[in-house]
Amino acid sequence: MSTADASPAPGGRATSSPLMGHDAEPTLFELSAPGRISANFRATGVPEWTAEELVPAASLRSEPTPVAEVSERDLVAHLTRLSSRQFSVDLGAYPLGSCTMKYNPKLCDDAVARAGLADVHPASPPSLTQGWMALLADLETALCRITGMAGATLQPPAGAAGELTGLLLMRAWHDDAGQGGRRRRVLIPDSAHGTNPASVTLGGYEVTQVPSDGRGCVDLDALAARLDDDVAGIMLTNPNTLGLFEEDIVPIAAAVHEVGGLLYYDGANLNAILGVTRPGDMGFDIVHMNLHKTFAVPHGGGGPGAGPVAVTERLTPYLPGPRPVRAKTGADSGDGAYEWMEPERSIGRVHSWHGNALALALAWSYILANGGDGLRRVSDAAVLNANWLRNRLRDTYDIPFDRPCMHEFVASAANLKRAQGLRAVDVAKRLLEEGFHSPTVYFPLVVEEALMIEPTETESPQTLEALADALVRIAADSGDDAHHAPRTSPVGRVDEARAARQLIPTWDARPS
Amino acid sequence: MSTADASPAPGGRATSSPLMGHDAEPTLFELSAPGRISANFRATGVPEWTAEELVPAASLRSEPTPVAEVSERDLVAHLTRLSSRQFSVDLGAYPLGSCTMKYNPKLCDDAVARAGLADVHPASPPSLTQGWMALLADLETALCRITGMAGATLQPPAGAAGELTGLLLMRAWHDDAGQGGRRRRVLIPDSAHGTNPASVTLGGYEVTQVPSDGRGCVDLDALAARLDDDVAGIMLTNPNTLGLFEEDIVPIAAAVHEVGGLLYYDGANLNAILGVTRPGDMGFDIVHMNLHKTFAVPHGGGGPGAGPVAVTERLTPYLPGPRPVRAKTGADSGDGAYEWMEPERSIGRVHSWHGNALALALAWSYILANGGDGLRRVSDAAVLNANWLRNRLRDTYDIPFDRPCMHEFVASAANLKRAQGLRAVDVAKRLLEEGFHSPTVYFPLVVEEALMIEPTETESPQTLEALADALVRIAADSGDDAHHAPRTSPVGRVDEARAARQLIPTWDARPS
Amino acid sequence: MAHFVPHTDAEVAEMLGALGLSCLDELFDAVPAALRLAGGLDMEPGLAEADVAGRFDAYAAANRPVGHDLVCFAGAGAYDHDIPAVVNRLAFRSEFVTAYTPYQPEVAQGVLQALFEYQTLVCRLFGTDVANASLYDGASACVEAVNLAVAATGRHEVWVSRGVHPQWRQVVATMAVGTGHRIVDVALDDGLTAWPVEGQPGAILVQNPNYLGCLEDLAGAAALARRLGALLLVAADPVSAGLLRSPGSVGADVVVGEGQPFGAPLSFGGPYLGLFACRREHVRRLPGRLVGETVDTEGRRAYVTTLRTREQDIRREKASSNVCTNQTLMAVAFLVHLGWLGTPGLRELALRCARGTRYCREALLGIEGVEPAAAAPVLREFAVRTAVAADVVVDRMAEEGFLAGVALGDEYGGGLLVAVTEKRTRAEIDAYAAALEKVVR
Amino acid sequence: MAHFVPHTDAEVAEMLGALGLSCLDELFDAVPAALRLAGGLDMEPGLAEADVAGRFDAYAAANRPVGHDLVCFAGAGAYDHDIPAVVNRLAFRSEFVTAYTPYQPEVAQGVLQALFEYQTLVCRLFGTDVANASLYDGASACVEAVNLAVAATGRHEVWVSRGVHPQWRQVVATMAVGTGHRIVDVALDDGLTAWPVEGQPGAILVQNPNYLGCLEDLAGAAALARRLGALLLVAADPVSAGLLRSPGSVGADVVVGEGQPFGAPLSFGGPYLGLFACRREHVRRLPGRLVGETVDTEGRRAYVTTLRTREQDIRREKASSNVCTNQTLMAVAFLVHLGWLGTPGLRELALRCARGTRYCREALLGIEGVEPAAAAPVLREFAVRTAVAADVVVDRMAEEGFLAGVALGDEYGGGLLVAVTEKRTRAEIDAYAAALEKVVR
Ligand SMILES: Cc1ncc(COP(=O)(O)O)c(C=O)c1O
Ligand SMILES: Cc1ncc(COP(=O)(O)O)c(C=O)c1O
Repeated sequence: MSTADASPAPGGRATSSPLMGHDAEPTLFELSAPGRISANFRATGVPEWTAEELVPAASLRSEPTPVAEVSERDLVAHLTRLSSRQFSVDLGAYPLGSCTMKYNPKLCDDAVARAGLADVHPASPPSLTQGWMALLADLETALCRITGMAGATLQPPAGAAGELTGLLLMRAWHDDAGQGGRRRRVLIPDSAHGTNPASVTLGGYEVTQVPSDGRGCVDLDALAARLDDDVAGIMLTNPNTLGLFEEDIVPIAAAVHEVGGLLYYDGANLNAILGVTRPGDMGFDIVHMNLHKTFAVPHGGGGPGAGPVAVTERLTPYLPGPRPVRAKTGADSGDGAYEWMEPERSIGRVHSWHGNALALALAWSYILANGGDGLRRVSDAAVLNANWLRNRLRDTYDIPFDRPCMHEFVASAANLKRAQGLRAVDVAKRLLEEGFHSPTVYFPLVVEEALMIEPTETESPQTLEALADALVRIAADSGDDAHHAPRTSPVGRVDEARAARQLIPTWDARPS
Repeated sequence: MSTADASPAPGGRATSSPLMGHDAEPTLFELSAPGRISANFRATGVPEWTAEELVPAASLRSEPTPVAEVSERDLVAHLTRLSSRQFSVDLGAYPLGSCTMKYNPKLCDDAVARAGLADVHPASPPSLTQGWMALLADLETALCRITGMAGATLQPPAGAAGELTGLLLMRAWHDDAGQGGRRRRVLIPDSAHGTNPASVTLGGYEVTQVPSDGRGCVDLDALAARLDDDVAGIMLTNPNTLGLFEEDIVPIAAAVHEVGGLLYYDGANLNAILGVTRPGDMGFDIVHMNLHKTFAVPHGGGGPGAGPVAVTERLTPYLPGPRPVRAKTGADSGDGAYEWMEPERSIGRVHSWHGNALALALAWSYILANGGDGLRRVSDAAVLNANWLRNRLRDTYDIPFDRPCMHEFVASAANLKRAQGLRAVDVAKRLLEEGFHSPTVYFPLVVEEALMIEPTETESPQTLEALADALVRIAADSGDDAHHAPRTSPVGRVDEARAARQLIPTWDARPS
Repeated sequence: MAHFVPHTDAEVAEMLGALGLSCLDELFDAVPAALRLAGGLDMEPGLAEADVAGRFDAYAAANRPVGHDLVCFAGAGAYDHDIPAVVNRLAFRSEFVTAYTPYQPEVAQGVLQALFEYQTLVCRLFGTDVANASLYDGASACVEAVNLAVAATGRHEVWVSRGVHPQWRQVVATMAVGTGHRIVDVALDDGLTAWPVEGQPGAILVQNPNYLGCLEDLAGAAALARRLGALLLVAADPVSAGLLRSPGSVGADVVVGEGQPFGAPLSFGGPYLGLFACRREHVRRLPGRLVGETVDTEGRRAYVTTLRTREQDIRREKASSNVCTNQTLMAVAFLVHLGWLGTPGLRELALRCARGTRYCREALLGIEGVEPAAAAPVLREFAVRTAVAADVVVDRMAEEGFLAGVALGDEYGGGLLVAVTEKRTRAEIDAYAAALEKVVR
Repeated sequence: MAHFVPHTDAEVAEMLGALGLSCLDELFDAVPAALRLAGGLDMEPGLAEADVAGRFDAYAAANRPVGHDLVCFAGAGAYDHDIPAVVNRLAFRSEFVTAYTPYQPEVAQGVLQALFEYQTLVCRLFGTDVANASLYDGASACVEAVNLAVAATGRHEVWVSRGVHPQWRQVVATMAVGTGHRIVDVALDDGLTAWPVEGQPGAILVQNPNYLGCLEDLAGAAALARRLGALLLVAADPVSAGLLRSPGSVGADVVVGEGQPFGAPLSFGGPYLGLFACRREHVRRLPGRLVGETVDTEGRRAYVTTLRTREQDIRREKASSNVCTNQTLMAVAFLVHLGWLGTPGLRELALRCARGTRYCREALLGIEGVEPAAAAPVLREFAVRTAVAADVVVDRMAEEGFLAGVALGDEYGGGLLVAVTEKRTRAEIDAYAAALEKVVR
């Protein structure tokens, strides 16, 4: 063997140097050595025909697909070390605004870790899946009660998918009303999340932006000016992305309904109002929920999530199918076996199967554990934490819309940028050094140098105290110093521009 | 809330500062806040009598026992952060001599993670535990084949427990032979592991040390001089703790048997000879195995392990009971149900139940996965790795007994200590900085500044290369510099003397 | 009930005090009184951890999972493969499970590097230049491929082979209502797509092996696409990459697929994994996240999500897609499973699936009353027709201890779709055939 | 078969070459030819991961675990408690599972701090000054307590109450053969230890609650021990610490116990956890490892194993004990489970066990033909006598779906030992009583 040079030796160099802070972790491909094997297969007794006997020459590949050749031991070390280079909720507070990074109860992980759930084939006939169908139906009922809606689809695998599903429901409704042609526009506040306008486009509508007023809410006059009978509907987040409750939601709903539009509720911020008020009561027609935010489905480093969509009675005929319903046996309903029902005027499927089933089940276990009373406590504490922190930071950071917030609030580093060149990004990187994840930065777009802070209900007052202390400490830093942050993380500040300029999307694309 | 001071704020400060390298991780007791709760209990409907109604006043405590009051979220963060301050095999190479820190296959963890194994009550009648009894009997058979013995007990929960069990078997044998009074001494080489002499004392025997000869093996003349009819037996590790095979084991065995003594085999180093040779063939009468070394039971930060003891035919009547055996139905044996058998002259129980059952099962899954052929490959690679590394380091480190070794070898930093003040402990701490765990240091006692290195078979040649490079790099360091190592670990070099001088064995014992 | 809110009453009071409030309700003063939910949520009170477990025991008990008691011969995009222990032990470490999208790369190198390695593997399987960090599932990957193709070609018509999974086609159709794309359904002829020879499609979408398990003529499809000025979109099975030429190597512009076979249990259909890869020239239209390699301030290798300007949070209504949350954790599981299989293991896996499929198909066709649904060669799945209706066959076989397969819809003229993975032993296949023989009589 | 050796043939050849060897066998030249195993091990070849799983499915299927189908009323030192999800998710993280004994404290702070916290909790439960980092099980903890007492007092006689778990007493007896201690068996009178009034014991060992579940008079035992110049050794149940005065507070010198109730499943008896704690004055005789707090070179708080000179690797034949490998991982699980219960939870747990026990005992004593085995007050376990032999009762009850309890040996005059944990619902207890009524007729 040739003596290894400074760069990671190829072929299974299982040192934990990355963990200990120097070296990068080699890729799976560098850990690879020709002929190394982990895979093994059960004895089956099936005849061992050759590839040539089984596959027509035209389709058969000549060389095996290169994957990697690592020992199981090196694979385990590699992934374990990668995990040690990753921050997570389980390691510390994660006040990422709009993302609701609450503690994900372990009991939920265990609840869904059952062969009776995980090993069920999605194409099995209903006679074999009554448990799953009951679970999904129970969850649907609960989500409807929480949102004040009449029916729901659990198929959308994420919030954005829920949005698009909702917009297609909107479209189906208008088409049925013979208004398909006329309704071209969907209104969206300027503070809206990016998925909203993107979904509107995919829904075949044009986006009309509605500016926020001085209080950070929808400007009623501006709204009125944009309302017309070519409006299909409006998408709102309430509380909105500034963490503020749209107090005029009732007149807004009336005005939109007045012109024949529908109201879409982006449920990303539902964590603020559980048991307090319901989108249905506010006048919304369509609601999506992010179960991976409000109902503790772990984010998984970016997914999977689940984005069920609930609607009012009049829209239920348009929901995607199939939906699990209980067969009516005799006069009284809902006591028979579960079967799949296709809504009469369904917009059709929006997922290959029944949605992210295990994620849905996990959210249901969370809802069961909390119960109606517990969910209200969730929102109470989420809003209490956000307001306490806002109050604690108001003398240090700009708070553009400084009044009682809901589950999150948006601060701004604009004052610090002017005073000492400390930008939102610098505050974020410094906070990493302090052992916290950073807030969401530069969103919503309506606030400059935005720091969108959502502590969530699962952080204790003492943790908030520590977080506030850190943010106050950081605000005293000079930008020049903070530019070097973070200094205690596995890697220092990353060159994002270079990544885009010299794109290296795979190991094989590296310039050699 | 009072502003948190520099020291960790009490009550659930869930920051990952420790992970990010500064601050210590607060204890569970510092994370505690009065009134915080994680616990919850199922609804049972059992009458809710009060403590006073249930417990006599004389026994009832007045105050609840103080445990801790933390949220589940903070408990999870605390333990997760603690784990991030811990090195492990899954993170990197762990060449700790005599400990056989091989990769612990995940399939073994899964094999034993079955309700059908984990939820079986140990006092259940045999009719309910046939699966467990079959598993234990199958493992016993395999261990006998591997060691060349006739029968075994799986009760000893660790190697030391196995040693004591073995010594009690020795005693029972001699007592039965009417020699109980006369046999007072047990011979042990000076290179023996500390548990050997300690066990001898607990077995009621006196230790007689046998010096090693110039080749690192038992000195035959010295042995002969110490052999007499007051010798109960000898305890040997073969390969011995220097990683050398006792080539004269046959004459040694003959000499010991000659005077009526028994031979005890300390199986800690069994990883070197699987399928190559067996203690039984060498003439040993009693063998203990460390399943947590040779058979991949994870060490768990110090335990649990399993230390089964296998013996020759003549000693089986003395084994601890009960043992699982297959009932003889009719003429031919071993086809009936399993039942518990008490050996006629058993020394009695050595464990509360049946030993560390899940650890035993895990080892069995490892043996099944490897099979007879795989186990031989294990020893081939273990010995190959050790010799390759020894050969690679011989120009850099003293190697007191520099000849082909088995699964491990002992190097010495004596030359470096003389040359540049670099001691074994410094090499160990520097190696931590390089991302490897250190070898065993200062053992065996017969070698000064000992570095006992056991790479194990699961480290790839490339990892060995990196380990060798690191050790060579380190050998160039000055002691003064190395004294400051490790500098990249969660804490720097620890003050062990102070820990003993100012003993703080619990949180409550801290000077306030 | 379980407690996830740490606050004690005293702490709540203290915090309210700091805000000058006297009770929690005052936190919601901004919510109009008329909207306040009187009496709280109409739901049962919270359950203890042990009671939640009890409820889930009951749900699980009301299902019949595949296993010893229900040997699985069903596939149709959801396959019963062995998942090695390392997958759950590694991919589901809490650092991966409880992290958000890697917005702060300095503390997210774990997820980022794993995704970078995942992207590399997807490209190697599919013979493409770039792959994204995952989409929802096979269906959403098809939708995004169609959208990319239409945007790239400016043509709104897309031909979709009926050999594409029917449920994926349904989702494509659902979404086309919003985008206004014209989806043309292309029928099969004896198991293979019978393409029209003329037209102006922006893309043609074919699945290989197709829904009936048959091997399509990708080279032919590529030639057709080139001739018509359309993009070739291929939905491919990652397992088949162990034996088949990669779609990219035979001319595919975009390759998508369902990643479930690597790392994801059947899970009643989700979470699965949408695979999406394409030629480099389309990278600026790539939907979803893309991880790229770069360096940190000290020049150390580092990873980060890149070409972010494609994405909804920056591009908003002009974004290439609306996807935000994806299926990252399943991508990590995919990486671990495929990494464990390795180069020889992937081939061996595909080979074993093909062998079992051949053995099972021959056994079934030996039964009188069982006819092949198509003559074209298959790889890991095949369809048969029986006198008894397929859904009846499935019900009866369940009583015999087998999940016999998936009943084909009328658009395929009925029939039973049967999949055989590396898990199926000869004994199981023989028993399955014997049971089927009884059932189809 | 599974592969855990990474070496390729080429690498093996290259490494052998570097050593000047031509084949692997030459690595073993030091092993006399006569000792070489011809033909290798007489064992079946290695199995694939999936096949190992299959074997273990079969073993598991041949057992009857406690659960819905076998409701557990058995205890006797192994209790069926709820284990919260956090225990497995945290204690079994691979950093804890695959680490060795913390010999290098700088990279073992995780295990060390966890053990320090564990030691603190054990001392709080038992009312002692120091606790070690664990022993094997309840039995080995008793053995070490006896050894410590004899060493401390220089007296070789130890009185052991028959109220101590019989299997623990058996282990004490087994080990006494080696140490030469004289173990005196002290009988029970109506469920409570009837101590001799005079003698020269080095220690007296009592269990509380004792094997029959009865509450012993610890204060009385303490007074006796003081009068006789002996140490008081108490084997205590950690769950009972939720309600009972701590043994330390009433005069125990050494307190031991079985830690299984916190964090360890029944596991057919192991791995469990030996709890060992004592007064500070005995710390230099403490068996096993002890973790202490100290600082690192920068003065940062750190933990390390301390007073190592007691231990076998340094003290060798003069060591206080021979224990090396212990049950650290179970200690971490104990820490997580007890930490989750917390101060109020521990009390609530003990209370619920006591309530269920009271309710069940009354229900059983209401059955004709069921008599109490002792009149003394009990806490979480109790014994009854029935006309039908206890082992027969257990067999019959198993058919009814209950693990009825543990049959008591002749030294107790037979009978059935019944334990009721917080898991048992009123409905289960009622059903159990109903079934027992049939069975004892
Ligand atoms: C306000 C808002 N709307 C919509 C979304 C999109 O949800 P998802 O990421 O689940 O697609 C998010 C998620 O970040 C959000 O914060
Ligand atoms: C040579 C030797 N003998 C005996 C033992 C003791 O085994 P255990 O730690 O399992 O009690 C060890 C363990 O370190 C050892 O290395």
